[in-house]
Amino acid sequence: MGWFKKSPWLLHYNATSCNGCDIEIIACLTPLYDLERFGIINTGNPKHADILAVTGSVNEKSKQILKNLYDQMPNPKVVVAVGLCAISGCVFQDCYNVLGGADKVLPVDVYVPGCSARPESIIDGVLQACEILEEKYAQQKKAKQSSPKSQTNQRQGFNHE
Amino acid sequence: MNSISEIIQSWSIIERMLAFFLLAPIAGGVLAGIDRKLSARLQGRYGPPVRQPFFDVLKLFQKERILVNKFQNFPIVLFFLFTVFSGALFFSGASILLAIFSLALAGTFFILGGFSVSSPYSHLGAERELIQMMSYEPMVILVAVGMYQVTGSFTVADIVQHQASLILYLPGVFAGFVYILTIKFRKSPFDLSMSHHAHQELVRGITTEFSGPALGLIEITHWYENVLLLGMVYLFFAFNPWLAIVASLGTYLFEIIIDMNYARFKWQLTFWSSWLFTAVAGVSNIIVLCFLK
Amino acid sequence: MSEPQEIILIEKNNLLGIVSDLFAEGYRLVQIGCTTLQSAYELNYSFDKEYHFKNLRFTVAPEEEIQSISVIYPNAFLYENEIHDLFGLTIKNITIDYQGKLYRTALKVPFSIENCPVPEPPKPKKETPPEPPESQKQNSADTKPQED
Amino acid sequence: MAHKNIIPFGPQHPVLPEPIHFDLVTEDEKIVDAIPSISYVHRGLERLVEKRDFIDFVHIADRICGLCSFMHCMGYCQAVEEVMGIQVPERALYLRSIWAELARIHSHIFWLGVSADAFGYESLFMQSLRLRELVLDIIEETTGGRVIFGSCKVGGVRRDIDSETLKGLVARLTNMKADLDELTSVFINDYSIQHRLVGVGFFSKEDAYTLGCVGPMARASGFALDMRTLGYAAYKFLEIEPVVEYGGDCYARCLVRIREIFQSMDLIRQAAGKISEGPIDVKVKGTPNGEYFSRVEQPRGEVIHYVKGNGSKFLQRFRVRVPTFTNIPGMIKVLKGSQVADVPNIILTLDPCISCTER
Repeated sequence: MGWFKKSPWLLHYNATSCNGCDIEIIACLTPLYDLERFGIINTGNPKHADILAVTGSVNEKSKQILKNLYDQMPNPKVVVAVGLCAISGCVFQDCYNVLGGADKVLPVDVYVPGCSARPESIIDGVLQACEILEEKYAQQKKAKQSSPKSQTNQRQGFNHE
Repeated sequence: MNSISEIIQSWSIIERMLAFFLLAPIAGGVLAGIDRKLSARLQGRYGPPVRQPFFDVLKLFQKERILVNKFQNFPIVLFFLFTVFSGALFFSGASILLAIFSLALAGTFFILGGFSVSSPYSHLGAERELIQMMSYEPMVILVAVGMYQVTGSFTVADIVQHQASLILYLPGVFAGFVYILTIKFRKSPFDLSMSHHAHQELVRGITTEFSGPALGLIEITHWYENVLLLGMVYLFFAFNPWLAIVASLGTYLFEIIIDMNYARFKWQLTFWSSWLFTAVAGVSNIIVLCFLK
Repeated sequence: MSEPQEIILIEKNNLLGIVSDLFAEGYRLVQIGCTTLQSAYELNYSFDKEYHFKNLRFTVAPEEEIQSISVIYPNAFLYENEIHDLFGLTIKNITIDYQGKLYRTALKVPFSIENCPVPEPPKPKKETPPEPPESQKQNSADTKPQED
Repeated sequence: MAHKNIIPFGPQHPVLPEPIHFDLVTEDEKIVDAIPSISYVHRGLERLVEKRDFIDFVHIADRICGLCSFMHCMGYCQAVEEVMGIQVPERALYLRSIWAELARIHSHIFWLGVSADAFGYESLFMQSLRLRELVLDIIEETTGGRVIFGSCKVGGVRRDIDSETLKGLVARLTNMKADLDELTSVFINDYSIQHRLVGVGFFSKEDAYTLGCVGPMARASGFALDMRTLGYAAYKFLEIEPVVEYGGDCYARCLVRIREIFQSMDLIRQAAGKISEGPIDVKVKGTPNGEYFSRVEQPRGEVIHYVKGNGSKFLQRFRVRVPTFTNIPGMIKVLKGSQVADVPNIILTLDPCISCTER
């Protein structure tokens, strides 16, 4: 059994969000919502994180940053797109510098709707991400048993800055 | 209680070391869990379950291992081994000086681990950890010196057996020790190099580049370290085992409350204040003892 | 009720002189803005002194060079770099010159005349507001970010 | 040890919720130089005026920034109204001022929390954000949104606050005052906070003026610059005195914000007392033709919305110049010569709002 469900650590990155979703993620950590009761810590460090919460759509410059952050996170990992901008670009999808939702760059596992996403739905999304984390761990274990080399193969594109 | 201590005394050194090796992480983990729960309650939150630190560490051992360089995990393993070794020495009743020095060696390996990776945050964290070590190490040695002055022995077994109440002879040393314990427990205001709360200027300080199992190992090592340090608090009250346990836990509680009530100091203030406190409380206490004896 | 808008039309070559006069009078630089016109760019330099709002305005052709005022007002460098990156205007002697690296956009110089054509003003008699001209619609298709 | 080292600060950093990047050139812990780089949030929303008509664009103006969303919306609406010559009913002006001040309170309390987090005072962060939820409750009850209000439109406001709710709102803010007093007294009196803030990031009045600083950054240096004294919205009916401190350091900026929270509460009380019955919006006819620079005081300082219309329903140009953009040169100046430990404090006392800055 994996322990990921009990202790998912969160990394938050603001791709091109308007802050609305960011401050709601911060509000999730505070007394009224208190994400830590589920064991969730907001780590500021990709190397410690299990869940990447992306707010805002992706633009030309944040694309690379997001990829780097995702690459630096150890497996298994889950991406949660928080807010409409991270899903599709919201009202900004016609802008010249907006590529679209976070799924243009990363494999997004959970989409949290709302503009801005409400803390309740963010908590719900993160807890769903925990389930996916467990599944991914189980798959990874299976893959590892069948071919022990697979894990190292996954890391080939890894670059650290 | 007396029967328990008799049982412990009847054990051989190997048995005592083994008991420490097995029981200390459990105690340390529970203490860390209480710390997190209590902190949350003091902040008006519900907080994670007390078992949370165990979940965290178990999860970390299931994570993928990412190495930045081959040397990276080697100092961390040594850090773990030497911390366990010094704790085992201490709880098996060997020399307190040996335990203190081997703990300092363990700390040095931790710093080496921080320097072995290339992240500037890790380097800054390691530099700050060095400064912290320079801040607290004199006081730790003064604890051993003060205990020797009262009991006439450096061995932990003799200090525990000593009938006099150490705290009455060494109030200044105890106060100084509690002061530097804040640094050792990595609590605010002295969580300069690495904090359990991520929100700080150095990201995660020394542990920035460590992930998965290595981070889990660091976490467990801290549990061992905390138990060892609380064991040293125990020695001050060893004349009454019940009081001593209450005092150790009380000290831990006190550190949590301090943690809640201070902003992080800068390294300059950390350094000068701890040396000043060591000089005023620790050294003067020892000098007074010299005249009394 | 509304704040008076004082707009002074100046010559491009007199910019530095007028700005240094304003600096001597104790005005602070509020903003530098740029607007794309049909075939030129309109630059607005806004200043303020004790809530007295003053605008300098002049137009430049796309290939013309502008003198930087960042030697007089050090905080102008960000505005000038922005205008260089977004409008493609050349500004000389910026104290901190990012060389076009301040904004990295999917579309180079998104506000330039080619990329951001200005619609013709509608005929005043028309009751219903007109649709944006065909050229703009075409443009919106062009401006879609490219996938890589 | 004193070799130069470059520390990349941001775009992803735990103390910064937003992506701004600094290359900090350091010697040990001392910062020799700081080079900012922005545009991690650049979306190019100014050009959306081509695709959304001037009434629809209000929704985008609302989403320029999450923390000062209402004020962006208000600034944009004001500019369009001035261009079109629309007389907004008085009740709508009062309601705008009340919401603007609520937004200011919530933004400033959020700032208190985040800066407490930056200097490692976690319990204070939690307590600040606990108090902020009370303000958010009021906002949610009156507008329906927590951070994006969506209650302002060209020609007035979308929703009315009835007089009972308005009374209750003032009473709740008054009740909150005691808690807030307790919270802010910690910021003002605590020794360890003073150690982190006093004398850090000093900024003289001359520097603030020549570098074009606005908002709390300027007011903390003794430079009384508050756009609310221009008397837009309902501020012309209210008594308002800019909050000024003379310290010029991070501590003074903190004090300015604390005093502004209480000032905003007072303004809401005044507005609730003076508000009169009447319509909340007027019908918008025609299309904007002309230009206007509208200046509004945000929590972070003066914001300028420039609107230029040419008679079609699509605006020709919309430009917004936000306070953070003009405060960045000041921030670079202060960062030079400071300690690495002070960097989060200095950046946060500026209260950077990057999503506005890069639009």
